[in-house]
Amino acid sequence: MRQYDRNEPPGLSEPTELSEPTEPSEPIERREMRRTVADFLDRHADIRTAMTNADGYDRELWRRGVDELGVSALLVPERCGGLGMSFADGAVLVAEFGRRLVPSPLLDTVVATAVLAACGTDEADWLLTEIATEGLSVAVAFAEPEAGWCADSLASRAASHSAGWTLRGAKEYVAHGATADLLLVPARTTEGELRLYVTRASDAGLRRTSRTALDHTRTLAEIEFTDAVAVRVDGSAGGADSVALLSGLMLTALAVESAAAARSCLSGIVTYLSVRQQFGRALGSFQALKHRCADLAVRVAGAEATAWYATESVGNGAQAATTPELAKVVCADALLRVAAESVQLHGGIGFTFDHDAHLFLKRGKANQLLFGSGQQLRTRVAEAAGLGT
Amino acid sequence: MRQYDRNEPPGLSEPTELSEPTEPSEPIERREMRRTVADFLDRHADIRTAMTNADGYDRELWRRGVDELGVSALLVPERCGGLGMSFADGAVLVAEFGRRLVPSPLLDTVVATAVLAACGTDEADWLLTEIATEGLSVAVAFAEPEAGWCADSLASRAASHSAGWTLRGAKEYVAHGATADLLLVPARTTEGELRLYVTRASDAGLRRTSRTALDHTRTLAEIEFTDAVAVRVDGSAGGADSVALLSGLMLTALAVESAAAARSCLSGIVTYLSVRQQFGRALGSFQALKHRCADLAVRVAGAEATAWYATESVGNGAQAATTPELAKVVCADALLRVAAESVQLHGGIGFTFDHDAHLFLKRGKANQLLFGSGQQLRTRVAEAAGLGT
Amino acid sequence: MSAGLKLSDADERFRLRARAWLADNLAGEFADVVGTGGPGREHQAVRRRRQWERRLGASGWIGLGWPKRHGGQDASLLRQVVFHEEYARAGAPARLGHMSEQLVGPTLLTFGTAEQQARFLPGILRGEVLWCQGYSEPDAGSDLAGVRTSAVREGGHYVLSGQKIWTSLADIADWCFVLARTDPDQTRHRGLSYLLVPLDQPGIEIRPIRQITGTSEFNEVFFDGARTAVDNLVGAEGDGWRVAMGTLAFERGVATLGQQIGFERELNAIIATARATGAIDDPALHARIVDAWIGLRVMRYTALHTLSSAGTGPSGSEGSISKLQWANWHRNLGELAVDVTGAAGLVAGGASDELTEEQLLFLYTRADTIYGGTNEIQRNIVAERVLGMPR
Amino acid sequence: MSAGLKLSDADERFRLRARAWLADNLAGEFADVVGTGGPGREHQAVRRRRQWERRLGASGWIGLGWPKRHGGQDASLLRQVVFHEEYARAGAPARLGHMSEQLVGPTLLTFGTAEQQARFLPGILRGEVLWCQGYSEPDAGSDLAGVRTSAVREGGHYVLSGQKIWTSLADIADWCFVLARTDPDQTRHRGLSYLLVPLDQPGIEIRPIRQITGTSEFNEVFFDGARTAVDNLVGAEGDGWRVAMGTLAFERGVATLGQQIGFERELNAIIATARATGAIDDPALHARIVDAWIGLRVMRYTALHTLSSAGTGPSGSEGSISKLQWANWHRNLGELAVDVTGAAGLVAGGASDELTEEQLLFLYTRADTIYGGTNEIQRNIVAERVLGMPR
Repeated sequence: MRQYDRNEPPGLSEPTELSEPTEPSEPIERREMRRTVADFLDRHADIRTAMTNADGYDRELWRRGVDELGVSALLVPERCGGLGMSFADGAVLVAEFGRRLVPSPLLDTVVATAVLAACGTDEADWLLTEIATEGLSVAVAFAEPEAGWCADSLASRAASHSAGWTLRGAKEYVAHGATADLLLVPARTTEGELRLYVTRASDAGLRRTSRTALDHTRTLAEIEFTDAVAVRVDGSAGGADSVALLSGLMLTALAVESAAAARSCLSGIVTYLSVRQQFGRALGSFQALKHRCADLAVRVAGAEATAWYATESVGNGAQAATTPELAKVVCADALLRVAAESVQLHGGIGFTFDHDAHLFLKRGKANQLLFGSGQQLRTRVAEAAGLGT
Repeated sequence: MRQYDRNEPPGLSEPTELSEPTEPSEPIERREMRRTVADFLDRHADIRTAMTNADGYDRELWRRGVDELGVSALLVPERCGGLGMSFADGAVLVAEFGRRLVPSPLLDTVVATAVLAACGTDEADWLLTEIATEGLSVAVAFAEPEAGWCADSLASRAASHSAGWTLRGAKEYVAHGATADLLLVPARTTEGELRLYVTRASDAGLRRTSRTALDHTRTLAEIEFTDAVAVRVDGSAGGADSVALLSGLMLTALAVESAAAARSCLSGIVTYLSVRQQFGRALGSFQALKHRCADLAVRVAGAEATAWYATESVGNGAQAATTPELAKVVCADALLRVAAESVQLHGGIGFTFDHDAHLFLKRGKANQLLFGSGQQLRTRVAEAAGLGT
Repeated sequence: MSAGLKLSDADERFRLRARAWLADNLAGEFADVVGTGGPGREHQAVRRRRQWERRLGASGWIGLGWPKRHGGQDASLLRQVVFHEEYARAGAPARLGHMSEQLVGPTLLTFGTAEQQARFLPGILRGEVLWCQGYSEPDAGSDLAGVRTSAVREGGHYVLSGQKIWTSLADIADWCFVLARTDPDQTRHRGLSYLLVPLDQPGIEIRPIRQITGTSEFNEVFFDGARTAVDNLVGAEGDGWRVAMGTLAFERGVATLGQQIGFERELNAIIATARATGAIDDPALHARIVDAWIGLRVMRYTALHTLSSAGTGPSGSEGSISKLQWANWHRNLGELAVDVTGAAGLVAGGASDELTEEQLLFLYTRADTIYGGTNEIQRNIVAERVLGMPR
Repeated sequence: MSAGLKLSDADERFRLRARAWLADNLAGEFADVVGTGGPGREHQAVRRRRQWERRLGASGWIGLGWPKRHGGQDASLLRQVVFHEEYARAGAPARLGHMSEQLVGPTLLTFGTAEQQARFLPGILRGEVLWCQGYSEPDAGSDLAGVRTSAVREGGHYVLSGQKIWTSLADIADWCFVLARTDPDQTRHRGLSYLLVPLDQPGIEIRPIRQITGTSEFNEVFFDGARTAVDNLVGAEGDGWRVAMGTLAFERGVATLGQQIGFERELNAIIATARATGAIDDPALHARIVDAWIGLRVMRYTALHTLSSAGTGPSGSEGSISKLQWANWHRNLGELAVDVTGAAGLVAGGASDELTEEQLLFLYTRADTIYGGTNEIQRNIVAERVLGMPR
């Protein structure tokens, strides 16, 4: 029983050893996976090279990830030739990639395969098989110029033809949208029903424009659909549920990524302060800086727990419907706060492009804005909680 | 020229001597007055006794103040037998009383005499003469149960009779209202015009009920007027201006008082931390506490400057009309923040009734609420600044 | 708030049993104690709450997690949490036996001799004997190693001189566990001993400390020749620091999730007030209400996360993080409470002319960031022991 | 914002003269420099801004507050403020001669020999010679006393080796004032000297530092056998610390009120954007806008309050309070700026695909709390020197 543990007197013990951040609660297999992914990224991921090349990510790393980790097959059901793992397993990859800010279509692909697996249609299964075996990347094309990420206001149109479907409309802020192999697209039928579609990025009926993003580690694209050939992937039961699942998983994945990035950013601060000497002693021994780091630690612990809870409760109808919204807000805010302190506490060097501090800052600000602003999501949370005015 | 001054290197000089807080910019006569008042209060003011007696203040101190400092005559024009000083002079007394949280009808009396002096009517002059010569105290009865401090919504009625005026209505949160000699009351004529009236507290047509206040150092009363005999004091030119002046001066006085209290509360923290030893050294040498005090110092400096500016610009039409609102918000918020830190940094002792920390905390919260909440006043400021939504 | 705890069928039955027992017992004879006690109101219904402790003890609800061989129930961590949640949800009165059950009991289980265990544990389990904690001293503050109260051995007794402060419940407790200096030649955390001292004796004077709420939950305890038998030394002489620190570690535990149910009740009351006063339409106050609501969820997730890793994760460190988290949240809630009442917050409420619940919460929560280790101490611990920053 | 400065008729005439001169000169030949330079955009129009410096100098607007015998105008503090306000209001370009006029000039006036004053001041006053500051070093950070760059005397010269960093304008400046260690046996602030070093020589390499904005305003300066004549030592050898600290004290001065006019322009642009995007209807963003507006007023009142006490009050201390005040305000403004743009803040704007003004402000203002003494250093100064707290 934990409460019977012995405890060192406050202020007298030696500092505990710093260990790699882990989820102490997670099953051993998942912890093994986390370690494997971490090792893989430590060996192969080069963020600076990836973020400056024309693709905005490292195709070779993606290919290697497909081969060695099965990144595209991870959440694909076994019936489709995948590994059949859960979203919580996928979240481990999202966290490890996020911790290092690895530019990659991984997050969208994990979410998209989870959503496709939940669709259960032949069309979805057929695509999942291709994603798993060919190692395809998927981008989620959700936001629209007028609607933002508000599902109810999405206006892209899907028209039914004898051969299938075609899409018309404009999407923006699509992460790695200019390079992904497939696009997962919510759009409306002519009857106004919201449905999920997949198009091939190579289709002649769409035009992709890469935009310079504030966050260098996640390129964003605008996509115009002009009668792009598409497949409808959700079943007859109700596309709105699939779109809600897609939104919920994207928010949760962004929360997981943000919490992991916040943790590694905090570790970076602590390491720097422990090494850096000023006025004849380690900066980290100055109490004012310690206390600020302690406050950040409280914030990061809360963010990690919230991301964990959101992941664990995915698809659990008993949970508050807006847990993903809450988690994204809490975790993105925590990341921005930690990253801002990181720039500050690194001093001048934290203000240089060559230091990674600004990458966390930009990721933090971007994650605050992606999939709904803090105020928009807070409003949704408040309304669902009956806190409306 | 200041910018040519020599300066010690940061982090190497000896601490400068702590001096009494002063307004370095003020004229020598005013600084002399500040010192006189400070000496007077240091000798005679006993906050604990005053706040626990039935009157909620020390009548003897008031009487002494009338005799030795002329507290009631200060702002009364010389033509009425007063000292003819300015509101900025009165603010010196408000600040020194506020610095020590002396329970006293001083603030309302200073404001009321300033307003009466501006009225310029025979009735006002006649009252001012009595206030100056008899040493009367005045309470400002402004807020009403429905209207709060919103002048436009005030509903108390003044009816004209052959012999003068009578008042009907209810006022609340009247500082020292149960003990003041006179009451300054905004009320509406039957035509709906807002005017300023004075009633004698001894009038049979009013009932005063003292309420236990959160802030022990400023008792509050409810007052019911049922045909109380009153004198109209503002001229024919426009009572609304007088009421606006009354509101502006009350807000400014509360700002001055709050800033002064914040400064003395901060001094109290610094003194305590410099003396109190823990872990073998003065608490004040711990950097985390120093940095928090430094942040408070920035806040207090801003509050003092804002209170100073509001005082200097009283009645100056060129200034933003909502300077008093802005000043009250900034200064009351600063006081509450400093006082909250004072409780925290004093540790357990700061949580006891016998220590003064909580008196500042309660004064801070009360000053936030008096004459309009932060949100209400911010809205007024924003609208006046054209920042409306 | 019930979501999140994954209960087995057996655990769920335990929950229902606890719920039923509390409903039965709080509805009948003890209906009058519902909602009594707690922060700012510890002086309420003390005699009745002592009786309630006996009722709890008689039905085996005290020492749930203690080993069976010592009279406990060997209940799992999860079940202890469940009981705390149900206890809070039922509006049962604030426990007078908290320090007996959560602090001195576990200390005796860990450090006590068999004789001490046999002598003291049964009274705690029956809810009959109440304990209080004699650690803090006026000049030491958060620096426990600065203890000056002395205990001098004279024959079969220690004779105590000195002063303790912030001793809650000292005015009604039977015994006090005291950290005292038995070796005057040693300084700081060396030379201290952990002594069990009966309070009902000459040589002990207890004076209530009036707090900023106007009420008194804490006391000063003056020792002037007070005596306790040498048998009442826990651990070795001079080893009191280690024993006391063990006690402190017990303080923060499974009560967290139950505590949050009380927090939720407070927040709901504030929301109801905000609706009544119209404060909920004030954008700034509405934003603070939503933030408080979100913060409460984050605390809950943090507690569940910690719980899910119990037994495998590092211990103790979460305690400081959790303390900072809830203490700051609760303190902010106190400000929110009085702010939603608007100008009415200026004066005491109702006919009784006593401070309102909101004003009490505003004032009382100021203590949350001070007692049980100040925010400043907790931040030191988090920085040095969780983050491993240099001293 | 014009309220608050109480001007005599003569001062008011001075204001009108400045305003008219700026209007005339910025409308004609120099119309293209309006609004150039400044935080995040120091690389803009550098050649034209050098010419503008000469124009300023030729008309006597540089060294306004300097003594007449040194070529200045002996202008009062108030008039200097007025000029800064008018300069900002006119949208005149960010000064390249800031460090020349505000840092090295005053240092030479205070510590320089008559020969040094005669040699260097006229070039500064004419706006012809630009200076940069060589204080910070990679391993020293805010700890200036940790300077390692060495200056060894060889005959009539000092020979410098080492590296400076965060040297703004080094890429275009003519001279650098350098804090270097002339006595290798002394540590910390002893054994340092203040040297004037010409930048156009072998042995000096200047490398721009790319910042988080993607632009480069700061540089690294590498000294490898760079030389300067012994005549270019300011103050005594080994007395560099005192001279340098004097320079730092000059840095924060009358520019504050002028700076605030730039701040107001930024805030107004943000408010306009918020109206355009509808962000102003978002209660949280609206509250932040109002807070920013109020904060700007408080800064103005603080500056006026300081100004009103100039000559009688303590000097220097307000500098740190004012620095903390504006740096935090401006940093918060940067976050507000990008937040009011909404999701558009995710990508660069317009056809040029460059970062937007709002994004630049968000990123650049991160430096405000770091350069010119970090917030942490300023807090130390305020705590120890203003509040007198123990070390």
